[in-house]
Amino acid sequence: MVEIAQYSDTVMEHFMNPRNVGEIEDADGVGEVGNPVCGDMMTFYIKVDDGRLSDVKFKTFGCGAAIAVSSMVSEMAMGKTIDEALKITREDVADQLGGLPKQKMHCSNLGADALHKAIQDYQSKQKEKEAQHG
Amino acid sequence: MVEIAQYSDTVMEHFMNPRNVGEIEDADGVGEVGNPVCGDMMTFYIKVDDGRLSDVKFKTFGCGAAIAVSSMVSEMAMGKTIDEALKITREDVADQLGGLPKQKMHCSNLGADALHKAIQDYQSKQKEKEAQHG
Amino acid sequence: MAEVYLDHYAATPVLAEVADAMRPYLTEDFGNPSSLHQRGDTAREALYAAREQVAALIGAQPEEITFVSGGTEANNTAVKGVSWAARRKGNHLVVSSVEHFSVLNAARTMAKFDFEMTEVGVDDYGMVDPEDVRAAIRDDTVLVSVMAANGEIGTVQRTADIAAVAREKGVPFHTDAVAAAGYIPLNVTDLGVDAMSIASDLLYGPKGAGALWVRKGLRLMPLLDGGIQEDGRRGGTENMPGIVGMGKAAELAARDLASRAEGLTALRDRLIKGLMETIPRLRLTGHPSTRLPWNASFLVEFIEGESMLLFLDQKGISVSSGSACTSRALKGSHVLTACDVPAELASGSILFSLGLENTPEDIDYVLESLPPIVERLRQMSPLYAKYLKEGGG
Amino acid sequence: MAEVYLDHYAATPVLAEVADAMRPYLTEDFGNPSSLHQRGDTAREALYAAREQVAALIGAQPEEITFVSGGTEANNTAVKGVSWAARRKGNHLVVSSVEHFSVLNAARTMAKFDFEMTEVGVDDYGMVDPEDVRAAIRDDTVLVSVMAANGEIGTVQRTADIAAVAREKGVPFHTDAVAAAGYIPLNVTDLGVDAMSIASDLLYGPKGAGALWVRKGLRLMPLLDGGIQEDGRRGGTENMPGIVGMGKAAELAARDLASRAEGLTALRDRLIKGLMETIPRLRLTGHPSTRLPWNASFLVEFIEGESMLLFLDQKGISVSSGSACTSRALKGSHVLTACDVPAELASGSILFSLGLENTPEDIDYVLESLPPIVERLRQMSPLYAKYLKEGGG
Ligand SMILES: Cc1ncc(COP(=O)(O)O)c(C=O)c1O
Ligand SMILES: Cc1ncc(COP(=O)(O)O)c(C=O)c1O
Repeated sequence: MVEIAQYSDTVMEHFMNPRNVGEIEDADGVGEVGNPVCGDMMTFYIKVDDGRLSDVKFKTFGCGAAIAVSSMVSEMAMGKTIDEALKITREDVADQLGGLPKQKMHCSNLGADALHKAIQDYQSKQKEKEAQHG
Repeated sequence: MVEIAQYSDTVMEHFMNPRNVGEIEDADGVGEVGNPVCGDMMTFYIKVDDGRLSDVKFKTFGCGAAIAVSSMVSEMAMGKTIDEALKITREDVADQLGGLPKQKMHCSNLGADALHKAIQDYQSKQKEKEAQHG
Repeated sequence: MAEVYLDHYAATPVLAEVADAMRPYLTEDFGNPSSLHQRGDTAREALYAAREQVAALIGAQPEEITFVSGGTEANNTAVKGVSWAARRKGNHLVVSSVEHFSVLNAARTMAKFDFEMTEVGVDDYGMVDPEDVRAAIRDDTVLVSVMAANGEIGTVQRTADIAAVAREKGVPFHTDAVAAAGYIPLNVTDLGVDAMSIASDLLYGPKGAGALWVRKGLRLMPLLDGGIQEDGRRGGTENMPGIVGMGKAAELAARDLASRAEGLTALRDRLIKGLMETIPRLRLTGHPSTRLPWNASFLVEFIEGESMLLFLDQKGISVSSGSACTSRALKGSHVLTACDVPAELASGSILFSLGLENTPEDIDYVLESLPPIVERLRQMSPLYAKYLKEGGG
Repeated sequence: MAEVYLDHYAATPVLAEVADAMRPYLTEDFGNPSSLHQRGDTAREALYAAREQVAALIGAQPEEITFVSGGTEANNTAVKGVSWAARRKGNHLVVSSVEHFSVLNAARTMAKFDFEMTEVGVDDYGMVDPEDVRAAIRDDTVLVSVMAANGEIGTVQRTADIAAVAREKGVPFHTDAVAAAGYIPLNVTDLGVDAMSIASDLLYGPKGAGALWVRKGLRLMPLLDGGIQEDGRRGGTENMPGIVGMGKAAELAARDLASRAEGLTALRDRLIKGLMETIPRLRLTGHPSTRLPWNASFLVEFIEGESMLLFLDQKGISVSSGSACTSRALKGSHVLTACDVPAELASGSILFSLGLENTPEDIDYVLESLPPIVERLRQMSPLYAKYLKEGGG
C-alpha cells in the first residue's frame, strides 16, 4: 500500500519559493497544458536567443507538486539549447525534485509537456518566419 | 438489549451456602427433573409428616442459579403443608431470590418442578398404599 | 510559530476528561464484559453506562445502541444490514447525492447485488427537498438514508420533514448524524427517524468508536458475525477504552451542547464575515444560515486547494480541502459536484472546521494569513491572469 | 484476597509500554493520517510504523496489512470479502468445524446467499486432517479457512500442511491466527498462507484493533465501504491510538516470542500436571502436546462450569468456561462438540488462559483452591452420586 504522499524538501522549497513565475510579454514561444477542470493548468513562456532559452517563465494553477514542477522545469530549461531542453524528460524533473509521490507523478509530466509545447510553438513560428522570408 | 446478567446478593448467598443439600435415604417422595445434556439436573427428596414437609433435601448439577434455586425451593418448602408447597410457583422462587437474570429463569422453573414432582411421587405412593390397605 | 488547528472535521483531540475516563480500561480494568468474574462485572457495568450516555445524547433507549468501530461501520451496518434483512420485501434504496462515502458506497455495493439505488439530488446549498425523497420512494424501497448534516459544506438537512415522508410511505429512515451529533439538538423521537449513526471522534472522543442506534423492531443483518455481543447485532470483543471514551464524550457533548454551539457559531461567523470582506471572488459553500456551528467552507476562485493548504500549514494553520489533489481519489468532491459547482471552482475548495479550543485570536490570525496567500497564488495562476485580461477584478 | 487472573483469552491488560505509546495519539498527536498538514504527517508516519511492526510479527510486507477493529472484523473481511470478490469464479467455502464464530458464522452468512459451505471435522484433539481439507475442496471452492490454533482447547493446527493442500488445489487459504499470534512462530511465507487474521487484544495491546494480512493479488471486496483508507480495503478514520498500540504490542510480541512461550509453557505444564494429579475424573481437552503455550483447558466430570467459575471468583481466581451457562447462547461449546465430547461432559469445561504476569505461585494457588471446590460441587451433584452408586470412584 502507498501511504499518502509527502513532499520532499526540494519540492517544498520550490513550492514555497518558485523560480521564474510570470509571463513574458513578447515571448518567442508559449505552451499551455492541462485545464482547470482537471485541477492543473500550466502556461510556459520562453525567449530564445542564439538557439538557447534565454528566458523561461510560467504561470501555474494547481497543487503543490504542479507549482514545484513548473519552477524546477523553468530552472532546468533556463540557458539550455533547444535540443537540450527538448531532452528534459518527466523523469528528470521528478529526479531533480528528489522524487514525487506516486499520485503526483502526472504533475511532472505536465511540466515537461508545457515546456516542450512552448518550444514547439517557437519552432513552428520560426518555420512560418522562414517560409515568409525564405 | 439485555446486558449479561449478574446475580443478586441473595442468589450468591444461597449459591455459596446452599441449604439442605443431600439425599434422604428413606424419602417419602423423590422428584428428578432436567438432564445433564441440557446442563441442569435436580433431584429433590421429601419426608412428609402429618401432611407437612418435615424434611426436604436436594442434589443439583448445574449453574449458580440452579444451585441457588434448589436451595431456596428447599427452604421455602420446608415445614409447609402439601397444598402450600404445591402452590409455590416459579415466580415465587425468583422473587424470593431477589430476581434472576432473564436467561436463567428456566432454572427457577426447574426448582419448582422438581419439588412438585417429588410431591406427586409421594402422592402416587400414598394412593398405592391406600389401594393396598383399603 | 502560531498553531491554529482548524481541521476538526478530520480529527479532534480527546478531551482530558475523556482520556482520564478511558485510561483505567486499558490497564487495571481491562476485563471483557462477557466474562463471568469480577473483572467481567466491572467491564459490563462500564459498557452499560456508556450505552446510557450515548443514548442520552440522542434521546434513545440504551438497549437500542450498538457500539461499532466508527461512523463508517455504523453507516455500512445501517445501509447493508437493513437492506439484506429486508431483501425479501424489496430491493430499492434511496440516498441523497451528498451522503458521506460510507453511505453512498455502501449503497453502491448493494447495487452490485440485486439492489437498485436512487440518488436524490440537492439544491445549490446542498439541501435535499423532502418532496424529492417522496418522489424517489417506490413500492420496493426498503431504506431511505439522508444525512442530518453534511460536514464538508455544513448544510443541515430538514431531517424531521424527510423522516415524515419516509414514515408516511412506511419506509425505514436512517440518518447519518456523524457530522451533526453534539452540535445540533438531535432527538430520535422528535425527528421520527428509525436509525442514526454517530461517531466518537467528532465529539472529542477517541477514534475507533461509533454507535448505530436502531429503533426496536427494525431488522438488521449484522455486518460482523461472531459472538453474541451487542445483543447479536455486532460480534467482536468490545473496544472498552474506546466505548468508555465515547460514552464520556457523548455525556459532555450533551451537557455542553448549547454553549458549544453558541461559541462555535460566533467564531464561524467571524471567520465567514472576515474572509468574505477581504478576499474577492470568494464563495461560501453550503447553506448560508442552516449550517453546522463548526463549519466554514469556501471556494476560492482561480486557485487550487492543496497549494493553499500547504502555505497555511507553513503558517501553522491546519485546514482541509475537498480538492482532488488533497485526496488520493484524483476526483474532486462529489458533494460540491452535487451542489452544481463547476469542476475548476471545486478545485479551490477550503474547509475550516472549528473546534472547542479555538479562540477569536485564531480566527484573526487566519484573517491576516490567508488573503496574502490567496493573492500570491493568484499571481501565479494563468486563470487569474485570463480573468484580469478579460476585464475582471 | 489473592488475585489470580487466568482469563487472558477473554482479555489481556495493555502493557505499560503499549499504553505509553498510545497516549500521545489520544491527545497531542491526534491528527488524521489523511490530512495534508503537519498533524497529518505525524499520524501518517505513526500509521506506517505500526504497519511495519505488525507485518514483522508475521513476516509480511507492511503494504499488505489492513488495520481493522479486531479479530472478528479481520475474519469477516477475509471470509466475506474473498467470497464476494470471487463469486463469479465459484461459490463454495471450506472451513473447519472448530473455527471461531467470526469465521464460522461469516461462512454461514455466505451460505444464506448463493454460497455453499463445507465444514471439515476434527479428531478428538480438535485437529484438522489436511487430507480432509483436500477431500472437501471442489472445483468451485473460492476459499479455505482453517485457524492456526484454537483458543478454547489450545490445539495448534498443521497450518503449513493445510496451506500446501489448498495451494496445490489453487484455492486461497486464510488462517485465523488470533489465538496463536505472538505465542507460536508464524511466518506467512513459510506457512504458505494467503491471508491471516490477528487481533491486538491477545497480544497485550488494546481492544478495538486488529489486522488482516492479505497476500498481494488476492482480491477482496471491502466490508466497510467509505473513504480510501487502507488502500481502499477498509474505509473509516483510522483508530490511531488503537493501531499504534497494536503496533507496539506486535513489536514486543515478536521480540519476546521465545521467552514468553517458554515461560507460559512451564506454567501451563505445572498447572496441567498438578490438576491431573489431584482431581480424579478430570480430562484435558485439546492436543496434549501440540498446544498453545497459554492454554490449559479441562473437562471436570459430574459438575457444571459456571458454578466452578463462581466459586473460583470468590477465591479471586478468574477463569472461563465453554459451558452453556456462561454464555447467553444457551448452547454448549461447538468446539467441544466437534471434538466429540458428550454434552453432559462439555458442561464441565474450564479454561485457564495464562498470561505474562502469572507466576508459579498463582498456579499453586489454583492447585490448592480448585480441588475442594470440585469436591464440594460433586457432593452436591446427583450425577456424582449415581456414579458412586454404580461403583465408580
Ligand atoms: C457525515 C459523515 N459520515 C460518516 C463519516 C465516517 O466516519 P469515520 O471516519 O469515523 O468512520 C464521516 C467522517 O468524517 C462523516 O463526516
Ligand atoms: C480464534 C479467534 N478468532 C477470532 C476471535 C475474535 O476476536 P475479537 O473478539 O477480537 O474480535 C477470537 C476471540 O477470542 C478468537 O479466539
